[in-house]
Amino acid sequence: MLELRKDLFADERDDNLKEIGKGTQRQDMLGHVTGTSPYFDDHKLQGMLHLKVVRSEHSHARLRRVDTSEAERSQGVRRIIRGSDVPHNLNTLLSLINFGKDDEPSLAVDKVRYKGEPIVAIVADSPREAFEAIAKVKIDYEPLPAVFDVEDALKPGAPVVNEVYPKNTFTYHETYDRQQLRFGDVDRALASADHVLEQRYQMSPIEHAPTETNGSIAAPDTNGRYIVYTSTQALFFSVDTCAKILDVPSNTFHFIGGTVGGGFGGKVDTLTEPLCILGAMLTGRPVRYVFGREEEMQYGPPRGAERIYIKDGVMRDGRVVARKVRAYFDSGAYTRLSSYAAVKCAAHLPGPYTIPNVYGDIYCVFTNRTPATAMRGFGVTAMDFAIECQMDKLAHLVGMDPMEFRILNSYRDGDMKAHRREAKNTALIECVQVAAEKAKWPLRDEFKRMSSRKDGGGIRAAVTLTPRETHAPPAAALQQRTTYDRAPAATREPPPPPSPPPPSSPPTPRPNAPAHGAARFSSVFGTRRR
Amino acid sequence: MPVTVKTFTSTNEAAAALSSDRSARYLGGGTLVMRALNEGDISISTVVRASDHALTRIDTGGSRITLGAGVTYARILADRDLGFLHAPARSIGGPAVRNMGTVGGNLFAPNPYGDFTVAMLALDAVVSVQGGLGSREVPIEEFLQSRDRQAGTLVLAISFAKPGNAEAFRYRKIARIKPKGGAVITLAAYLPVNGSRIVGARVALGSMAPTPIRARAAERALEGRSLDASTIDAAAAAAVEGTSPSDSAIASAWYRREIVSVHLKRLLSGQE
Amino acid sequence: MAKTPLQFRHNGREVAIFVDGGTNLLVALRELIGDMTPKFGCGQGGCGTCSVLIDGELHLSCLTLAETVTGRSVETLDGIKDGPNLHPLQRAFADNFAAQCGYCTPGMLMAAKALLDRNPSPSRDEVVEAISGNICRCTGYEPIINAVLAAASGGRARA
Amino acid sequence: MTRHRGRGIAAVNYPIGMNLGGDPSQALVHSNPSGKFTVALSSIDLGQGMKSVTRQICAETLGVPVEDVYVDTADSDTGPHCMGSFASRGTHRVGNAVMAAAREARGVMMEAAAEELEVNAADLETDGRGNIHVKGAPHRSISTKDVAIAAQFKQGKTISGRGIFLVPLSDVDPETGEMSPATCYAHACMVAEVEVDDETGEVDMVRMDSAYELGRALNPRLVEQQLVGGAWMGVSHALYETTEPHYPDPVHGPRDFVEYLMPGPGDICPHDIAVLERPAPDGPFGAKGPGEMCANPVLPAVANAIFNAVGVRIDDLPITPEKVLRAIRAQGGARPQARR
Repeated sequence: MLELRKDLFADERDDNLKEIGKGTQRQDMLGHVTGTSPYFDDHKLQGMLHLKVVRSEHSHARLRRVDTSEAERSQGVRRIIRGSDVPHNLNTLLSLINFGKDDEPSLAVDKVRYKGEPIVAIVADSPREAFEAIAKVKIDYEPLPAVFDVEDALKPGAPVVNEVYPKNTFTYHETYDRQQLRFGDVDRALASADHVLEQRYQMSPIEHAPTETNGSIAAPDTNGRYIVYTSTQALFFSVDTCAKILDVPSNTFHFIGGTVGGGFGGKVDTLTEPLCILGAMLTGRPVRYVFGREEEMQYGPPRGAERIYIKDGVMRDGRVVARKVRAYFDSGAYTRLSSYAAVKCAAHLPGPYTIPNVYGDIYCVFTNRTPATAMRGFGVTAMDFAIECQMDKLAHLVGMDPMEFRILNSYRDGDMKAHRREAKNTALIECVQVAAEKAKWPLRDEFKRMSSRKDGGGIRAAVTLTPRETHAPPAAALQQRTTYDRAPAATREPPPPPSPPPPSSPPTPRPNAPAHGAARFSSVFGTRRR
Repeated sequence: MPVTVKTFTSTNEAAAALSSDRSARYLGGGTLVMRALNEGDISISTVVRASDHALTRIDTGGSRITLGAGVTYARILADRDLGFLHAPARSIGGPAVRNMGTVGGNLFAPNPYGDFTVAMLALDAVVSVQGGLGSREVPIEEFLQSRDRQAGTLVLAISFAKPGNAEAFRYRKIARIKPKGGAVITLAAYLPVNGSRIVGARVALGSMAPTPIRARAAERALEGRSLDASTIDAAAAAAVEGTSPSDSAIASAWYRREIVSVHLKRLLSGQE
Repeated sequence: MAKTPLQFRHNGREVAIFVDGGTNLLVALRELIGDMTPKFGCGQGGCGTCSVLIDGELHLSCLTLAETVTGRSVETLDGIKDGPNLHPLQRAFADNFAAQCGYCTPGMLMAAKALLDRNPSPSRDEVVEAISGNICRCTGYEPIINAVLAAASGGRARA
Repeated sequence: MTRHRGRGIAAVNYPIGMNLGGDPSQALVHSNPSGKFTVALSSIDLGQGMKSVTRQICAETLGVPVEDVYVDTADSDTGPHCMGSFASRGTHRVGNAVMAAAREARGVMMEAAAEELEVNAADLETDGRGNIHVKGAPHRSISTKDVAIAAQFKQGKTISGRGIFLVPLSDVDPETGEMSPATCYAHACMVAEVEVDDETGEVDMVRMDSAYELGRALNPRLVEQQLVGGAWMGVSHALYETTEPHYPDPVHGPRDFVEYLMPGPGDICPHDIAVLERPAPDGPFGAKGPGEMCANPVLPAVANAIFNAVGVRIDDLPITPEKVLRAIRAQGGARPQARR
C-alpha cells in the first residue's frame, strides 16, 4: 500500500499539474500482457547461426596450447573465433570515459584469470553442434596460484591477477592504490570520543538474475552495416564498445533494443555483442549469442563482494564525532565498473549524517573470480548495510532509541558533507519521522519537531581542519563545481535552455580522436583538471 | 551428431535400446533429460521413450500400492486413495513440474531434488526394473545405493505396502523458499503403531547423504516405544547418526547436521 | 539431418512442422511456428517463463520434447485473447500493474490461467501455489497475486 | 518458545545520476501533422518504466494529453545519445532531456498557434486536453491537430525540439576526496519486523513500514512498483542471495533458480509505504529516482531486527539461517532485546 504524504514540503512544490503525479498506465503494459513486447531474442532471422564460448576450467592458469583443429572439422561448425581474430582484443569498459587502462580481452590468449573466462568462440548451425565442437577444443593449462580474498590479494607476494595492475589494485589519479576521503581529524576525534566501536562487514557476490539472460543477435544488414538486437542496458555504451573492440566506425552498427527483460545493472557490460557481431562479420550470416542460465549465474558479472571496516567515535549524548572507513571492492579479474563504484562509495561516506571527522580509504581489488559489475545501488548498498548496522550498534551502546539516534545525527540543509559540498534538499529526518509514525514507533516530541530545514549550517557548515598526511603530494587545485553547486539553495531554476543547433556542415575531426572507431564520451574523467 | 529419439510401445524394447547404447537415456517427464540436453550434455545422443500404458498406471486396489514409473505428481495429487502422499507430491516443483515430473524420474534426481524418493524410502518401496532378461524387483535402498550405475536401467514401477493407517506416515521438506524451493533437508517417517507401541519404524532423510538414506539410529530409538516426549527426544538426538551431508549452494553440511534433529523432533511431535 | 514430422493444435489451429531430434517445444514454438510469447528463461525448469498449456495442463515448454505433443493441443499466451479482447487475466495484470520488465508475464499468465480454469475462485494461498514455479525479479510478486485474485473475483462478479 | 519477533530500522540516502556527473542524455520530440508527438530516445526500459515516465514528462511539458505522446526507444539510428539506464539516472537525466526537447517543441507549437489565432504566443496557454487558447478567453481556441496541420502544410514549420541534459563532470581531489558527486539525493527510512527461529536460525519477514522521499512521484503507480519490488529485492539480498555461498572460497556456486535463493511468493510480507516529495531543484518537476535506493535500507533494517529479536549481530551478507544459528549458539541462546 502506498500513501502520498502531500502535506510534507508542500510549500516547495507546485502541484498544479495535469499529467505528472497521475498513476497513468504504462505505455508498454499492453505489449507485456499480450506477450508482444519485443525483446532481443524475439527476432527470427533466416539462416541464423549460434555462438557458444569455450570457458576456462581454471581460476588462474597460463594457456600453454589451445588446439581447435578437431573442433574446426566438427559437423555444423561455421567458424572458430580466437583472440587473434578480435581486432582490438583488449578493452576496459570505462575507456569510453577515459577512466582506467584496457585490461580485459574478449577472448583470453595467453592466460586465464577467472574460472569461466571465454577462450574460444564457436559459431555453428545449431546449439547442439556448437556444444559438440566445444568438447573437441583441447586446451593445455598450466595452473597458477590463485587469490580469492581481497586482503590476501594486497599482501606482498600475492599472485598477480592482472598484469595491467601488478599490485592487484586499480590505480587512481595515476598514482594511488585507493580513493581517499579526508575530512577533519579522525584520529584525534576518536581519541577523545566517549566510545569507540570498530566492526567488520562483508557482502558476498550477488547475481542480478534477470529473467531474460544476456544476449544479442547480430546480422549483416544492407549497405555493409550490421543490425544488432541486444539486451543491453546502455545502448551507446554497447555501440561504442563494439566499435572499439571491432575497430570500425560506430555507425557500422544499427543497434536495436530498449525492451529488456530485467537488468538491475547486469546488462551494462556489453558481454555478448562484440563476439556476436564478429561472428556475423566472419560468416556473413546472422548469429545469436545468448547466455544459458548457468552462464548467467556463474560467469555473468555479479554485484561484487565488499569488505568494510568501520571505526566510529560516539559521545555519551549520542553525537557521532568520527567515522573511519576502510573498504575493499572485490572487482574480480578485471576492472569493468568497480573502479567507478569505489569513488561513488567514497562520496557516499559517512552516510546521510553530519559527522565532523570522516576518513575513508576505498580500494578496488583484483582477485581470480568472475569480474564484478554494477548492480542496483552500486557502490552504496553494502556500505549502507555497514553504516546502518553500525548506527544501530552505536545507538545501543549509548542507550538511545535507534530512530532518535538517527534523527540526532542526520544531515540537514546547510551542513557540510565530507566530500566538501553543502547539503541541500535533505529529507532524512522527515523519512525517519514518517516511518516511525507508520510503524507506530514512539518518538519523543523534540524529535518529532526536528526538521531537515532547521538548525543546519552554522558551525555544521564548517570544513574542519584536516591534517596533512606526510606522503601527500601538493595540494589539489581548486575544484570545478557543477551548475547546481553554484546555484543558491532556495531557487528552483529550470534546466538551462537547449544549446543552439549544430552547424549543418560535416563535423571536423576532433584533434584528439582515439585511434579506434569509438567516440569517447568524455576525455577528462579521472584526470586532473586545473 | 544430432539426438535420435526412439519411441517403443513395449518396455522390453525400450529397455533393450537403453542397455545397448551408453549414450541413451530414458525420457520420462523431461525434467532431468531435457534439461541436460538444453544445457549441452552431449553424452546423451539417444532419447528412449516407451508408450506402454503400464508405465502410467496407479494401482491402489490390493494390499500393495503400485505407481507406474511414469506417474506424475499431479496424478498422485488427484488421487484420493493416495492422500498420505499428497504432502511429498506437493512439495515438488511448481504446478508445471508436478504435471511433468514422474515418480520414476525422481529416483534418479540428485540433491537437492528427489524428495518423493525420500517418502518412498520411508515406505520401504520396491523398484521394478526392466533388465535384458525381464523385470526384477529391487528394494529401494539397494537401488539407491547403486544409483550411479543405473543410468541404463528402465524403471517400470515403484510399489509399497499400503499403510494400515495414513496417520502413520509423516513427511516434511525443509526449504528456504516458499512455497517452492530446493530442499535443505527432507524428512519422512512411517510409524505404525501396535497398541501404543511403534512397530516397524522407518525414518528416511533427504540431502543428508549423496542419496536419500534411512536414519537407522532414530528408528531404533522409536522402535517398540510409545511416541512420547522422551522417545521423540531420543529419536531426534539420534537423527544425525550415520549421515554424511554435503556443503551445497543451499546449505552447509554443518547446518544440515545441526537442524536434522530439530526438524525430526518437530515432525514427530507434530509441531509447525 | 533427419527431421521428424510433428502435427498438433497450436492455439486452436492445426500446425505441422519438422523438428530435429531432441528439439524442445519452446524452440519449436518460437523458431518454427513463430509464436514468441513463451520465453526462454533458463532451460532448466526453474523459472516458468516458457510455461504453456498442453491439453489444458500447465507444462514447461523448454523441458517438453517437441514430438511428444503430437496430436495434442498447445495453448500459449498468444491464444488466450478472445478475438481483439483481452482475457480477464490480462486485464487484471494491467490494472494491477503486475508487469514491469514483462519477461515473466507470459509464463505468469499461463500459470494463472491453468489455476483459474480449474478453480475460478482460488484463495490467496492457492494463487501463491499456482505461480510458485514462476520467477519474477521485478515486482516482488504482490501485484501479481493481487491481479490473479482480482481476475478471479471479476469472473465471479460476471457469472 | 523458539520463535522471537523483533524490529529494526535503517535510514539511507542515495545519489541520483552517475557519480561525478558527465553523463549526458539527449531526447528528440516531434509532432506529426495530426498533432501527435513522438519522443525518440536511445534510453532503455528494463522494466523501470522509462517509456512511461518520459511520456508523462513530455505530455505535461507540451501541455497535451498523455495519449497524444508515444515514446520510441531504443534505436541507435533514430534515438540520440544516452549514457544508459543505470545509476538512477533515467528519470533525472533523461527526464530533463525530454523536458528540454518538449519545451522547445512547445515553443514552436505556440508560435504556430499564435499565427493561426493572430495573437501573441505569450498570450496563449494549453488546456492539457489537446487545445490551445488565449489566456482568459477559452473560446479563442485551436486544437493541437489544427496547429500541426497548419505548421506542416501552411506555415512550413517543424513542431519539434531537441533536448540534452548534462551535469558537468566533477573532478576528484585524490587526497581529500573533495568532489561534486551528485546534484540531488533521495532518502528513505525502513522499519522491518522479523521472526527468528532460535533452533534453526530461520528468519521470516513479518512486515515492513517505510518512508521514501523521491523529489516527486511522477507516476505513483510506477513508484509503487519500484518500491514494492525493490524492497523485495532488499529482503532477498539480506537473507538469501549469493553466487558464492562460501565466499571468499568460490565453491558451490548456484547454477539455477533452485540453488540461487530468492524469496518466493510465499515468503513476502505486508509492506506499508509512505512517499514524501521534496522536489530536487534540478529534477524534472522535482523528481529524483526511486529505482536503486529502494532496496538499500532493507538489508540493515532486517539485520537490526534480527538483533532486536534474538540479540545476535550478523555482519556478513546474506544472513543465512546458518549464520544466525551459529551466532545464537555462540552467545549461549537467544537474548531477545527490549520489544519495540
